[in-house]
Amino acid sequence: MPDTTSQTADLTSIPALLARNAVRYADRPAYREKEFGIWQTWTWADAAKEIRAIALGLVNLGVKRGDYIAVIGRNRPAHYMAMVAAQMAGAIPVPLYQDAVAEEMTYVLDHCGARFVLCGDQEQVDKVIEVRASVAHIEHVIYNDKRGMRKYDHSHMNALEDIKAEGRAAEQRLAAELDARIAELGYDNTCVMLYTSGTTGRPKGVVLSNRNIIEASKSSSEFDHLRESDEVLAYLPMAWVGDFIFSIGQAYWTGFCVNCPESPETMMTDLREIGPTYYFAPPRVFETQLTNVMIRMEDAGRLKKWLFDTFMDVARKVGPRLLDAKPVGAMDRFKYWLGNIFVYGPLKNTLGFSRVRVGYTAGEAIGPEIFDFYRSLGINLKQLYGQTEASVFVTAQPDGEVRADTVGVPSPGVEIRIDENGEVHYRSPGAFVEYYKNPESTASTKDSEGWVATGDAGFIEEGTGHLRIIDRAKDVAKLSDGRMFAPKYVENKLKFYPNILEAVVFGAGRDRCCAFVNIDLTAVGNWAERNNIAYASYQELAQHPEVLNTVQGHIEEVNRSVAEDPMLSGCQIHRFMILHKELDADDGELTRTGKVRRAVIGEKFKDLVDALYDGSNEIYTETEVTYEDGRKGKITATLMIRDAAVVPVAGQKMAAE
Amino acid sequence: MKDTVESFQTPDGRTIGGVMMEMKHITLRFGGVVAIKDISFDIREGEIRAIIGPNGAGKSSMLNVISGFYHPQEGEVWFHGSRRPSMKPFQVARQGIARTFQNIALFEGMSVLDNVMTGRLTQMKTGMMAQAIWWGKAEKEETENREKVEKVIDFLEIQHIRKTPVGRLPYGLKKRVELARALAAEPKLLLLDEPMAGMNVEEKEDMSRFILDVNDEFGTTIALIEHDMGVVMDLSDRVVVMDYGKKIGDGSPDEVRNNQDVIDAYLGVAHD
Amino acid sequence: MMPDQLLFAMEVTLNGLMAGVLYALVALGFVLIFKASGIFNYAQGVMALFAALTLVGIMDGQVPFSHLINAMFGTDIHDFGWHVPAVLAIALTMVLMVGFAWLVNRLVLRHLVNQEPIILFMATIGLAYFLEGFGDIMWGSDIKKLDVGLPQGLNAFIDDTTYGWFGYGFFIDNLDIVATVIAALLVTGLVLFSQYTKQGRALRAVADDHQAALSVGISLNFIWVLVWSVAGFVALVAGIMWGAKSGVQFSLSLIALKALPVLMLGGFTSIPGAIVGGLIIGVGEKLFEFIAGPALGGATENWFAYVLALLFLVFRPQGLFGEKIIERV
Amino acid sequence: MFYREAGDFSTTYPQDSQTFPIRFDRYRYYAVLVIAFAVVPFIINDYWLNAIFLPFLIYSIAAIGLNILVGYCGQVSLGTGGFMAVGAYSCYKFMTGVDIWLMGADGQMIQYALPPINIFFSVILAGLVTAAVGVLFGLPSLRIKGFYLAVATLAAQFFLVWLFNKWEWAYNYSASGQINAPTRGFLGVDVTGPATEAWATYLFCLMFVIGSAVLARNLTRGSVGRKWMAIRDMDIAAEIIGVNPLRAKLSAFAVSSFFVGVSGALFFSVYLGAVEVGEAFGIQKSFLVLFMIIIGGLGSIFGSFAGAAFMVLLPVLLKNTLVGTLGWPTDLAAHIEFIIVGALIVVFLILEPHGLAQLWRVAKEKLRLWPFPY
Repeated sequence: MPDTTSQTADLTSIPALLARNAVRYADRPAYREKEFGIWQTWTWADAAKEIRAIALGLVNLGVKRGDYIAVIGRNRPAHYMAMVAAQMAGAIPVPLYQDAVAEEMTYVLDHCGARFVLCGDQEQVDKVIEVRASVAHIEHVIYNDKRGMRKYDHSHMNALEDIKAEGRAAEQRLAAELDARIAELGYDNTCVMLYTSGTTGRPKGVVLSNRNIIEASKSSSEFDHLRESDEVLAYLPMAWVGDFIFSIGQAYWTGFCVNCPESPETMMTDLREIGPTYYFAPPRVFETQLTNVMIRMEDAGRLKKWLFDTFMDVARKVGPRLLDAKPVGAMDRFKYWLGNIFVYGPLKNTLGFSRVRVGYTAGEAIGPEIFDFYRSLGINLKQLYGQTEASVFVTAQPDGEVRADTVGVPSPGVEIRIDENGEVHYRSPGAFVEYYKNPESTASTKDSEGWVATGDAGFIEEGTGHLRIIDRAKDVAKLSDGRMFAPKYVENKLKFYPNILEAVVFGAGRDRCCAFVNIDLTAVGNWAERNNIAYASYQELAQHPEVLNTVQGHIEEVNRSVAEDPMLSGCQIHRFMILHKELDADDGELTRTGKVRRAVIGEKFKDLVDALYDGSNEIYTETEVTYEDGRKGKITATLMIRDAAVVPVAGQKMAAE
Repeated sequence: MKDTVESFQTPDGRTIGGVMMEMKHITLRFGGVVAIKDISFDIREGEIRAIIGPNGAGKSSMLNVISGFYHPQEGEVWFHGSRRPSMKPFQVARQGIARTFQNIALFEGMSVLDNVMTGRLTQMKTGMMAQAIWWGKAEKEETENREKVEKVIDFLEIQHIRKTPVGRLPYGLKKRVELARALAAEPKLLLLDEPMAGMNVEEKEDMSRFILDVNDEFGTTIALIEHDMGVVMDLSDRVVVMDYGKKIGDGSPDEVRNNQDVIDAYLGVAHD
Repeated sequence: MMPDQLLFAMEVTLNGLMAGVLYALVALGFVLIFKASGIFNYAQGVMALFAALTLVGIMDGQVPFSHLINAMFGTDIHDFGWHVPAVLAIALTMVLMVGFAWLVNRLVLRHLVNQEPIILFMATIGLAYFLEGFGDIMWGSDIKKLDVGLPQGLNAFIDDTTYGWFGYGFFIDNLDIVATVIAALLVTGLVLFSQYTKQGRALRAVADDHQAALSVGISLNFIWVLVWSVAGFVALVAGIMWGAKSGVQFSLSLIALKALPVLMLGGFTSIPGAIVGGLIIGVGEKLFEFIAGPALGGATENWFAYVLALLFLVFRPQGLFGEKIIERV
Repeated sequence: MFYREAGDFSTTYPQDSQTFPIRFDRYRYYAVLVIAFAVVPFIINDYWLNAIFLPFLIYSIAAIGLNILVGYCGQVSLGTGGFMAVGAYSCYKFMTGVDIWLMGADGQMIQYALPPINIFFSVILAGLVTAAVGVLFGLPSLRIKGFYLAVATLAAQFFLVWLFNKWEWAYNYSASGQINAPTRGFLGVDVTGPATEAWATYLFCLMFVIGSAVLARNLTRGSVGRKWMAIRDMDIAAEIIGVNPLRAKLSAFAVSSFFVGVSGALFFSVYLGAVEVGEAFGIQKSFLVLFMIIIGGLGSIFGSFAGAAFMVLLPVLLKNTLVGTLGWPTDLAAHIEFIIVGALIVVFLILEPHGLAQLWRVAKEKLRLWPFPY
């Protein structure tokens, strides 16, 4: 789009934005990190200096234009700076998931052909050294945290500090070269390459240009009126497009401050200290937080409990209306005001949400009552729909039109169309360039006019123009009798119950739907405690008749609600079992972002699936599991299978006659 | 004379320097009881030196002599090549000798941070007046030392309990905090009195790792007392074995392991 | 014939010795409790005052709390109008003191076990305050005369004999003599008690090691009530002596303070220490006043004992007979 | 409940270790200051001044002083009364002009009088003198521990009181043996003597109180304070990690006595005006202040204030209810006060050895966690 390009002629790369911020926001904080007990702070001016030094160091180290530099580590300013530095040096940063298992990492490192790898600490370095054995082109490893690195062979290794120092030393010599490289950067240069944790098959390297990132960041920032005074907490994986957009794209565009927690363990306290004004979290996080709130309130004194319950009722009634600036009675306003003093205020404070101006959740559907809970507290939590290929933003909910069941209207600059078999397509300045070294999948997803297939089935609501997502397009299949089968849709409804952590529904090409269920150990365990039901293990609790009853109750409720929608009424669950283990990314049952891999699971637990359909009431099974430390083990169990009541609907009757 | 042997490399590539401290014919009595009888040994720059022996062998007493808490009736203590005059414990501390205690001696009334900060007291010099005014000199000094302390806290991975009163901590963490307090003093010689007493296996592993890291990262010389033979043999470069106040062995773990007297002492052969 | 100064000195010394015995007596009360429970009972003196007040009150048939009652109900009652014979009154008082001992153990000590000594010390200060106020409310705070029929006044015999010897008659008060004798008896009695009776031995066992004592089945509670009762008894006796000497009034509770330096000299844990310390202080302060008093403007007794003890402690922290402290880490 | 800590974080160590790290507390503190300086002076009258404010302020200083010694350094002292006396008498000497006797040429003793010193500096000098005396009586603390020391400090108490009774020079040879504060002004406003404005004396003392509190806080937050606390918690360990016990203890005695001396000086010059050492600074004073810090909270500056307030208000309340309302005789009220105070001490030691300050801390924690129970 030439018009936008001309508008921001000078700001066509992240380094360019940095240069602008270093002047315009010189003394405003760019990065903060909780380290050594306080929030170490870098102003934009500092950051610019640091980054330049690193960039020089990289050039000095022999980084060439177009090189790929992998970055593996938790969210730390140094890592973000290194990525930008890499761009300055003309290289392309490739952030990777730090919890990726070796074989996954080997593939990615090999595929992107990185010559340089930046590791957070010893742990990552060890992994890379392991990988290096098979991947020849890794020339040099740079590490950030020096702890325990002294004994390593440093012939092809450096501490980031040293790189920086060398860079500063080489200023005279390499400044011209570096400036040249920075100057070359334009809208069409690659900004970053991100690997999609594909729900199926190998991860694909999504190439995003400066245009993609900056345009997306620009429009979204304007959409939510982000300002330089905003604060975000960077805690989601750096390899995830969302983090790149929030912590680099939007941060550099608007000049707000990115805060990094001290460690994953202290994440919650750090969140509370910083009190972000702009916050993103996947539904899971909100869910667990809500569960915790409820559990903690269980033990509260009578008065507190009474206050909490009464005022939460008030909040549910008027909170969202107030947020959407709809008319509210004076009495209700007063009640809400009181509630804010006694409950909402302190609650938001303890959760760290006191200052949140804009909050987003995405990735999967969020439970209505969870969503409403946060909004009723006065937190402006909204949903958006996006994906890596779109530089996140496809649709988002504008202030005042927020609902749990939609994902909002097309983001500025994005066009949307639904094709004949219900798949959502979009076209936008943020739409990715290509899949790296993978023309055929590029072709299959992005057509000549730049329309990108999302792979999700959905429809646009009449009247509101909001987009509603049903399921992954390829997961939307047909039952043997031809009725529509949208497992995700049902699974989500199930997962809205605090007791249910995960659900996997089967039924494609079969006569009816059956499901696997994972119970939520925190919620159910707590319930067990309060009804003093003793249990030794997850499995034992999972197979407890009481638990089975509860879950059956939930499923039957879901069946009723599903039945209401004639289009999906076939998706009611006839039989289910509670799995003996939690589905786990380490066992490849979930993606790194926590989405279920239906195919894999169907394969792995074939015996169980069959049992669901052959009408037996229980089944004995053995499963291999991977423990945290990587050891493998076997667990065996006998699983109960229950029938769930279903609501008879027209379709079935016909089938019956 | 072996005491003057110049620095050498250990198998795992650490440099062990010349003699840092030497105990010459130390004898210590309490009234009639003889706790230590004519013991001599030395400690080299950068080494991990262990003192082992059955209960009541006089190990702790020896450590107390080194840290100047007990004053031996006979014998000399040499430190950095010169004879150490009889000193008060706090003077010894200021010479760069820090220690931990067998039964934890933390300041229960203070937070972890303050406890570790007390380790810096030997380095903090501002006078009362400056302290009372605070702004300026005192605050600056406080901040500088806090930075050093935070490094130690980070090193021993006790960030999460920084502001907790030590009274509330579990045993294992207390031990770690005590080590932190000793480290904060940036000692030349670190004395550890049964650092792993009463710990479970993981805690012991952690503690051993920390001890090695300390010696490795800061090159601190360490003298430690420990019951757990296994641990000692893994950790230490050289071992002194005491029994009934006498020295019955001295040398590398292997030498000591094969020393008949030592074996007897540990198998509890009757003493005549 | 001897120079007068020396004669005076001798007389002073004699008086000092007798005062010392009384100090020793009070000090014993402390030692007992300290040995048995490691508590430094600051309230000892007030206990003496309370005991004396009670004794007088009972003998004169006062109505307890008459002040309070009058104030509350506007009544105007004071005493029952009868007189209780001394012996009976003393017995009753003793009962009261035992009751007090029991209460202290029940309400205070039990909740303070395993606290640092200093906390317990402060607690007893609180106790002292309480008891003082309580005594005053119960019996009124006006100065009372206490007369349990002890002989008083110049001892003619000593006066004559000494006059016979030196041509100067020593002035010794009969009361002092009696007090000394009783105190001496009491001291010996206590020593014998703690040496040769079962309870006495139990008491010493507890003093040496609480755990051990428990393990051999000695009830701490019993021991504590016991020692506090004994202390109460000692306090009563001391109260009678000083009361008879200088009337029953608040200042009586200060003799306890006087016993403190005695303890510091003698060591908190040693009965003989208490005795010797008492004598030293008694003689010392009298002589000092006699020699240096005039030059310093007199009333040196107020502080001499303390300063003496203070200086002494600096050189021997554990006191005359206390055990040496060996510090360990 | 009222705490809003999200977004309240520190980026520097001074920020992190400031006295009130939580914004809300900080503001509350400022509010108190504003009220104390800008509101109270305008509404205060003589009754409130003499019944509550002056004693509260002056005892607060003493309590802070004693708390440094007992609460922070763990050295119990029962000599507070004596040290206050030192403060009072030296202040008296300074404000009336110290007189010294020198041998004249003819072998006659001649009296020279130094000019009187401004009341403000007299008070401070008095503090310094007391500090010196404190150090002197602190010397034994190196050898004597625990209540041996406590008892030893009684020596100071009795000796000093006796001294000021007998030593004419100290009370300028006045026949009555009393000392009377002459009229003296600070910045042109009378703060001592018979005719003083309530607001003037109030502000004068408040000034010293704030000063003392700030100094005390600064001393206790840094290395000096840590030395003291180390000695308090475990003196042996403290010495082995490099604390010089003598210096630590003596410094505590010095600082403590300084504050006590200052309060003694104010107590005499501003509050009472005329003093007879025996009744004004007797052993009861020592206990009173000791009780203040026990009830208020050992090792807490806030506690010193709380305790002082408590011990000042209690008798006033009792008096007003028993005597004022019920019309009981005063002596009875006094006795009941004794009983209540005594009982309170015991109760506090049993239930909450850390006093009001700890209760306050707990309440604060609850509010911060609101609405959650933990």
